[in-house]
Amino acid sequence: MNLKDYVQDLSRLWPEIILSVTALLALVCDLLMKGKETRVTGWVTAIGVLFTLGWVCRDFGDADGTRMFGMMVNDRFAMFFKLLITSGLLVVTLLSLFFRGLQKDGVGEYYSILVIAAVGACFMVSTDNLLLLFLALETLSISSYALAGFLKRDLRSAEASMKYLVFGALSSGAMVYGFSLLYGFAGSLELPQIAATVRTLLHGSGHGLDAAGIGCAVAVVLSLAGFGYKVAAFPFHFWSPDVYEGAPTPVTTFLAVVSKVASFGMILRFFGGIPHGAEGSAPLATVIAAIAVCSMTFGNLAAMLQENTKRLLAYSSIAHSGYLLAGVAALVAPGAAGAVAGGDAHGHGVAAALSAGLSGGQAVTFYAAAYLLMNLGAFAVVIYLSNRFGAETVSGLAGLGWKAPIACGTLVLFLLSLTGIPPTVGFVGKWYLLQPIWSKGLHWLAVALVLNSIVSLFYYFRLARSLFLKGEAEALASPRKNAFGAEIATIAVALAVGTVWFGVSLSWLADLVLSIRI
Amino acid sequence: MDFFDDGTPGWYALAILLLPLAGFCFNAFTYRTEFTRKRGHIVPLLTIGTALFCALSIFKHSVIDYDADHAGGHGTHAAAAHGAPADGSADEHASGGADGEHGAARAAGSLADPRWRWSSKDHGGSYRLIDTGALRLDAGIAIDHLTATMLVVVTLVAFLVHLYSTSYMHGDKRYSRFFAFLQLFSFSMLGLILTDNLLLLFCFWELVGLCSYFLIGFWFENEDPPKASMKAFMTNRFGDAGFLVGILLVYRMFGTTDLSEIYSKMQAVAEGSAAVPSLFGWETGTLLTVAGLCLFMGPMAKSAQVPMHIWLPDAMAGPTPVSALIHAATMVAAGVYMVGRIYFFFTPDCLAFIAGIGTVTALLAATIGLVHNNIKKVLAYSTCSQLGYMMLSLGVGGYSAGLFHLYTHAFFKACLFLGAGSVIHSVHTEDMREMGGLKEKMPVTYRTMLIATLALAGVPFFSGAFSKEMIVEHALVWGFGANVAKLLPALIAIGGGGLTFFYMMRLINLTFFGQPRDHHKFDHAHESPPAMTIPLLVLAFLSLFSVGWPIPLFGGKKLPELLAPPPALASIALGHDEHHGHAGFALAFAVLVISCAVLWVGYVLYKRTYKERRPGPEVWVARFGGLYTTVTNLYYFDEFYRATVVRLGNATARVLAIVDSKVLDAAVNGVGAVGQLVGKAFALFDRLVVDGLVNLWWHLSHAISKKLRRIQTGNLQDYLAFAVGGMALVTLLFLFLA
Amino acid sequence: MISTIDSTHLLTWITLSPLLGVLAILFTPRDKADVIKTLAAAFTGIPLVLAVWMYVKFDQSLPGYQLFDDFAWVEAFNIRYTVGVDGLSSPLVLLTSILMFFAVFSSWNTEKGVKGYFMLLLLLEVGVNGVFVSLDFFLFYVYWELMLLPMYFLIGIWGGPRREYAAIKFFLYTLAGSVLMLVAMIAMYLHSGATAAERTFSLITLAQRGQDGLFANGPMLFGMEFRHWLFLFLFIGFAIKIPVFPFHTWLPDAHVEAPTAISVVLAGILLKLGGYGLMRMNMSIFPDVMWDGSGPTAWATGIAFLGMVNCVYGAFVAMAQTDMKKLVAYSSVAHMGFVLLGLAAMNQNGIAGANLQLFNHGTSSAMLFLLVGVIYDRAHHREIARFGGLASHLPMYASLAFLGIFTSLGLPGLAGFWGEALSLIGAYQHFPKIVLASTIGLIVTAAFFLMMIRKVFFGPKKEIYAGYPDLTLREWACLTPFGVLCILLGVAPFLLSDWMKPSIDALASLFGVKS
Amino acid sequence: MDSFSFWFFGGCALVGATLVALMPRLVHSAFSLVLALIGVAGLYWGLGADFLGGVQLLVYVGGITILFIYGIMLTPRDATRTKLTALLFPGLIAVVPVAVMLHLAWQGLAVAFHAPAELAEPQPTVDAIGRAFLTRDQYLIPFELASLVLLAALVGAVFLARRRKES
Amino acid sequence: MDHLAGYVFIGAAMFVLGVFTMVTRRNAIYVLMGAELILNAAALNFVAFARHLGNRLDGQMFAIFIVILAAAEAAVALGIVLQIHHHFPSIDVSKPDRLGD
Repeated sequence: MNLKDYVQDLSRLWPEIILSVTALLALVCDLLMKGKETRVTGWVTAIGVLFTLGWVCRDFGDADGTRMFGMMVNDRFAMFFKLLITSGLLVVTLLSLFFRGLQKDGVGEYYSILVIAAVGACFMVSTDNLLLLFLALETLSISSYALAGFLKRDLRSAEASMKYLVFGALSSGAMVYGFSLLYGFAGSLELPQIAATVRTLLHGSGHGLDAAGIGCAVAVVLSLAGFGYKVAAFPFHFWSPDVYEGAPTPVTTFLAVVSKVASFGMILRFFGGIPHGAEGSAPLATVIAAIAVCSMTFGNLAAMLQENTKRLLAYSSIAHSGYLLAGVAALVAPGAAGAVAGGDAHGHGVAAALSAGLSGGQAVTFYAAAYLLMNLGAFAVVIYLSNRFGAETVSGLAGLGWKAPIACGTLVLFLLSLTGIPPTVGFVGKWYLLQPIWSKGLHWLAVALVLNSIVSLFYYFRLARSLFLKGEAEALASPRKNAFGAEIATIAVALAVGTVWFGVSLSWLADLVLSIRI
Repeated sequence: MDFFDDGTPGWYALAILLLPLAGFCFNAFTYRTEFTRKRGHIVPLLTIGTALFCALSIFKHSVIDYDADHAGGHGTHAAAAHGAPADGSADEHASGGADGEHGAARAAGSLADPRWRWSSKDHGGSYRLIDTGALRLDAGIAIDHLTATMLVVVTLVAFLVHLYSTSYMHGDKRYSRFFAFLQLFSFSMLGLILTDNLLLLFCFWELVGLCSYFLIGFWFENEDPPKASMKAFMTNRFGDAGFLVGILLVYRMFGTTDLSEIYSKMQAVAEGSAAVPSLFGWETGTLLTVAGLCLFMGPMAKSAQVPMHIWLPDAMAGPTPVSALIHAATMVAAGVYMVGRIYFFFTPDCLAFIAGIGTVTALLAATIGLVHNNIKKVLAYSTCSQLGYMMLSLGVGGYSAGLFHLYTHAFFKACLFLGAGSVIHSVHTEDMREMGGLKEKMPVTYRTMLIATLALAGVPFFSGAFSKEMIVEHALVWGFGANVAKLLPALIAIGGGGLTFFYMMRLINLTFFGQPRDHHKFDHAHESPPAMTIPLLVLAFLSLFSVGWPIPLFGGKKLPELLAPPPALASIALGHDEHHGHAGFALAFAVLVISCAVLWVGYVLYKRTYKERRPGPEVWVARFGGLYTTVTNLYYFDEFYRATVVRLGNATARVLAIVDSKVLDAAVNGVGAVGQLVGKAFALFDRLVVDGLVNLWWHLSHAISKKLRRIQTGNLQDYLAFAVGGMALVTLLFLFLA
Repeated sequence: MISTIDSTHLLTWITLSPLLGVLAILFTPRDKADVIKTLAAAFTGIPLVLAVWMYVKFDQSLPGYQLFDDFAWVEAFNIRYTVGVDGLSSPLVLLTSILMFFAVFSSWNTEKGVKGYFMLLLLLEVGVNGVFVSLDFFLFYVYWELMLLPMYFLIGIWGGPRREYAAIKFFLYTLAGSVLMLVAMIAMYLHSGATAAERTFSLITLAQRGQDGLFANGPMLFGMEFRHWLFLFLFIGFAIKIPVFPFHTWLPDAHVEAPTAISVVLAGILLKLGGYGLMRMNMSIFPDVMWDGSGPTAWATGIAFLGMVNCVYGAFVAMAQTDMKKLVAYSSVAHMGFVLLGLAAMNQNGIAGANLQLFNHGTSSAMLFLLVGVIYDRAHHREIARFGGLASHLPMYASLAFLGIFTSLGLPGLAGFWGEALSLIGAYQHFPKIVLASTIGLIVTAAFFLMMIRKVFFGPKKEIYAGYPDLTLREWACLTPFGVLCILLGVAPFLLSDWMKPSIDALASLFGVKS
Repeated sequence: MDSFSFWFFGGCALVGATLVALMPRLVHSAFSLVLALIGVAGLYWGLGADFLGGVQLLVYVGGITILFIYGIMLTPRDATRTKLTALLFPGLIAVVPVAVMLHLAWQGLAVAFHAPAELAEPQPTVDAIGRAFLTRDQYLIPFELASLVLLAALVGAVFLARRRKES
Repeated sequence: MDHLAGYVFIGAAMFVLGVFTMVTRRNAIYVLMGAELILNAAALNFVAFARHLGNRLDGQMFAIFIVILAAAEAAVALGIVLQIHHHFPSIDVSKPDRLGD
């Protein structure tokens, strides 16, 4: 037993450690405050998270792909996702601070569970072992069940948490059963080995799948049930609208953004080993693409008539899972990354000398970042509007754009970004996604994706329409006092600046993402 | 550049063109000033007067002086004109006199245009409008005898009409605007004459149409003028569309729209050294004919040839000076002018068509003229009829005859219109049934109109007689030896003379002779002021001794002889160049006799009907009731359009019922109604189908959305079941792929 | 490839200076409406002045692009900020700058949400000018999409009664087109080189490689050639903007509901983007899709046919309209048909005609919409049937209206004629039958415009319109420049065509035309 | 492991699980669950997972089941009765596809599972597991993370179950 | 391979029965018990595979963590069920349907 190794590994684990300590501090702090000054706990948490964030940034460059503790990888990918998770967590923490519903009791519990969930998320994206992956995922899930039910006075919150729990129990049960099968197939819990097995068995070249392939496919499907549940992909999304609507809005934000982004990190970890050179799994890609298309179509269509803003964003996030899964499909599809469509068959020696273009994994990574920014922003404004005006339905927003032009203006920007229109980060994300999708020859998927973004425009801009196009007369009564309007608006503006900044000045972001190997 | 050198027509031509434009601009931009409002005529009179002077100078320079110097130089030189040396004097220019219709060119054995021609481009005088690389559009001025003569006619009539209008339009609230439009019209018309490019000709062609539009609709507060103006513009637009297609064809064949280039290209085709690129797999002959017919669509509308003549009578809703200038003397004659300008281009088939159209127009319009009671409309139909004569003449090969008739007609018809204007100005009605007996009260008007009438009817020694007889001669030469049908134009041309005499005498009779039928109006009648009578006198004088015929005033030549036809390149190209016999003296004499006889018949008929009233007109009407109705209803042309297009069942019955109330509006309404109908149908299509599909997609996605939401039941165990089912489906997909 | 960088960064200034205006207005208090308006005028004036300067600086004798500005944007994907203009784009930049400047003046009476209005207007100008100057597809696309949002709000907030519908319809249609363009862009990028380093978004390089047949050897996708898919996607993107039947139904709604200045911008500039895009992308990059070496392909014929349909269909539908603005809107559909016809002709005449039509329609339709706005301000309705005799009440107004209308219906001597005539002449070379059918459109166009004149301006006076003041000074100031342009470009079309000629020759040379 | 214990414990597990699913009364089901869990624990032993078997008994039978019984006490008696027939149809719809899936999986495993030729006798695992939990490159991190999960679960459960302070 | 098929069959049967329970039984406690069955099925699989892969420890460890997580989940679940019981005076999982379209 080498102490030096311990110390070295531990030193790479500082973000998680700090977060865990923050979780405990939050509990302690709440106890010390005796339930009085509840916001102190929030600030303590926020400072802890900020500290973590700083640490992640500090260590970002040091990530060299070494393994630590036998089942974790310290690579840029993990670091990038930790960055996303912690920054998302920071915003969620701040939003929780300013959220009207979470001002009374259980604040210490709330923050500590929230942070523990984030710890789970951090582990989730940095492990390459099935066991730790499952454990981290359950950490996130179980914490989230509790978080969803945190508004004890609100029966919708209770309902949300129950639905989340039961659905989660089934899905993660199925997933872990699938894991057990994969263990059987691969004889290992190491993700690279599992991926290699899946690649071999699901190769599907020419003569279809053999019995082993089909068995493996079932295992993958069962695992996909768990992943799909986590990212709310069709047909495992059913919990999400209800939970998003019922849970406290900051928790919804956490679920929709942090949890989902982390889950995609996990999915990339899981499937990232499947492509190998120009190899991959065509059937798996098709299945994931089908799930992706169903998700985006379903999400977008179902969102069209939603009245409740949170519900609308829930469906929107289902659709976005679809987009991201499309990138995953491109990741696992066979064909060299960045290859020209059908280039092998034709002149120009296209196939011969291929430098690595953008891979599906990088695209998803980037889109996750974009998604984080714009969705956090959207939820921030939703919280703002609900805090200040009590508006939670689309029609309830009527005319508010004129009362709160800055916040609502940023909301429009986020919606623009969600639709994928430049000059926002959402557009860049779409553009990143489409590259590998097209270059892997999934042309129909690319078209489906862009057509879906048209449909999405309709409901996104129902919000914008309600805010700005409806008359001022319909606006609600005067805004509430003490609604933390300025604070939340500041957050929203900051996120908006980020949304535009990364939408325009994409050079270093592009370099950053390209430096991530997945 | 020697364009502006002394001794060339360049300066003058430019002045002619730009002065009226300047006048227009002046009037338009100083619209609000007191001066323009009250004395809006001064600048226009000055400009048009100067233009007249310039036109006369050009005429003198290029026609009289030139031909005097080159009296003997028939057909000896030719294309040298285009390579004129820098001093630009006309001396170097060659002239082909006309000794017969195609004689000169053939005698020279060359296909080059033997006629004198001055082109500004040879002197660096061109204005590059646009150059796309494939199409270079240089606006230049080309003057030949045809142009020079036409310039004089147009500026002269325009000047007189300007002068006349100072009195006629006096007190109108848009007095200055009237002159502005007159100026704009003069500019456009002169540009049309001067330009050397087919596309630019088309531009000016449309511009004169625009001016006509505004001038017809000058009194737009009233009900009729707006409708009439629109009808005029739309009818012309139809013709112009054809014209434009013709230009497209020409451009496609020759790659240019410059008239002299087209000429030389045609020349190459005629010589067999070049071929016309084929289209739709047509042969050259067909192609040329089709192109010619398309081009002729323009003149057909502009010169009010059947069946596109319907707009001209309606156009009388405009002020009378306008009718005189635009709808009698100049613009409507532009069609004839244009046919003359590109005469070399027309194939024999095409010319036959032109002759046919001209013939029909000449006859139909004359018969309508017989029965109409509105003084201006009678004149309008008469104009139609005479334009028919001109077309007929051009069609049968009577190039110089047709154009000569254009000039003579311009003067006497302008005189008639101005006279009619004078009458209307005096009695404030256009209905001849309310006139009568004005002879004493308006002596100048009466006498000048009588002279013009005689000229129009072609009574010997009046100008019309000369031109008409030439037409008849050509028609006879054309018809002889061919089948009987080809003689029809000649017969109708002869017979038409009688009709003309009859209806014109009827007009004079109803207006000036007999007892006043409306005493109130009669009492107020008075002779017009000098500003109106002087133009009448001038024009009457010109009708009397129409431009000096038959005296060889112009460099030893008579006027028609100046208008030598170009070689019929199209015919030559197609090998159709049959040489028509010359109209010898015997023929000319025979024609004279026959014409006089016909006139006599016409006069006798008139006398029996109106003077001696045995039988009176009522009896004629009774005897030929059906015919009369047909004619009074203008041969149902308007109704035909309406009936065919709106498909209103039994046309005749229907028409008889509506006839009086809505005659004016019929055609436009008809064509318009179809347009509207189609428009509405398309709009409906737009809304229901195109938009509908979009909306359908919309509703569909909404419906799907609604259905999709159903699965979000809110029941947890449903969700669980769905998720399990989803897993099964995904597995199924895998199996399917396997 | 890019030889000389313009050291003054002129095009960048033209494009981005309104953005400074946006910022300036952003920090102006909401209640200082006059200051805001003045700022807007100033910051649309700057690009105008600069655009005039660009006109002076532009060497009209050279083909190809000039006044480059170029630096790396995203090196990983070879995305560059490259701007430059040639004879096709620079006139449109000038047009945009002119129209935007006057759009500010014509919306001087705006009272609702002044701040937002002018900010969006300025933002719109950035987008439009950006599209015209971009020489990098990515940049092009960014600017292309940048126009959507301002337009959506400008129609949606300041528009007429059905503004919400019109706004979202506009947005959806345009987005539908542009996402297909996005797919095409990515496909082209990926196909443009074997390695990441070779791939490019540069329109110059793409055009070069496209002309060398790069896209001809793509794979078959769903039974159609790769390049055909790309062509189709791009075409649909631009067709929606033009708009081409059957993608045109957003146009009447958007035009009718938009406030006057926005209709002006819509008709005057936004429609031009489609035609411009067709030249810049479809024709330059995929000449072999339209031209098979000896004659037009079925694609070109199809485009010409659509052009004909636009002409005829648009005109007929316009004829059935009872609302003045809608009539003018549909007339735009008809007019843009000539652009398609001209482009499908692929020869010097046709392309020149299309380009002239683009510019001239910009001025004439802008004028017509301004005119409709003028009367709407007074009468508060636009029903053709309810007007009458306006020529007596408002003689000045009527005169300018006649000028606009006759320009629009293509009267020779006015600007509108040259575009139509040259398009037809050009198209006649390849598609005589289609051109024949299009002439119906010419006639019907005249018919509906004259009908409008007759019903609105002619006829007896109506008392209700008696008290209406004639044009105000501001309206004069807005209308006169366009009137002058209509006449000037009618009698001197070479001002434009010479400017464009080298570029047009270069484009036409791709289709077997030797210059 | 001998066949008897496999069949015995396997039978316990199967019967227990079946009864859990089908018993109309909640209490009966809960005790059936205990039976099933004990069966599984027995199977673990048979598979050489002695420590795991103990954990199974302790945590499940001792802990979780108690929790459930506590939950059962919350519910009114009559609400716990369910007609079995009502469950069958929807149940079968859900179960049959899953069963087919698992069948397919098994068929695949039968091909792809690579067992060593000779299975060694299982060794006691307590010591190994203990070490593994605390070894850096083995299960240290999951072990630590598990503590966090439990903490979160504890805190969450307490918070949710706790009576509200003020009413 | 020594009963592996048997273990896997038992596991599969428990999984199916667990799913059956979760989908059909409306009482929350039943549903949770179904979840436990599923987890046990997976754990059993792991242990069986571990054994037949050659007495591997990793499968067993996985099973141990499954048990741990099952316990944690059950604790939170009970808390939530109490909440549900409080708000909807029953623990029927189909009762709470306020949320949904």
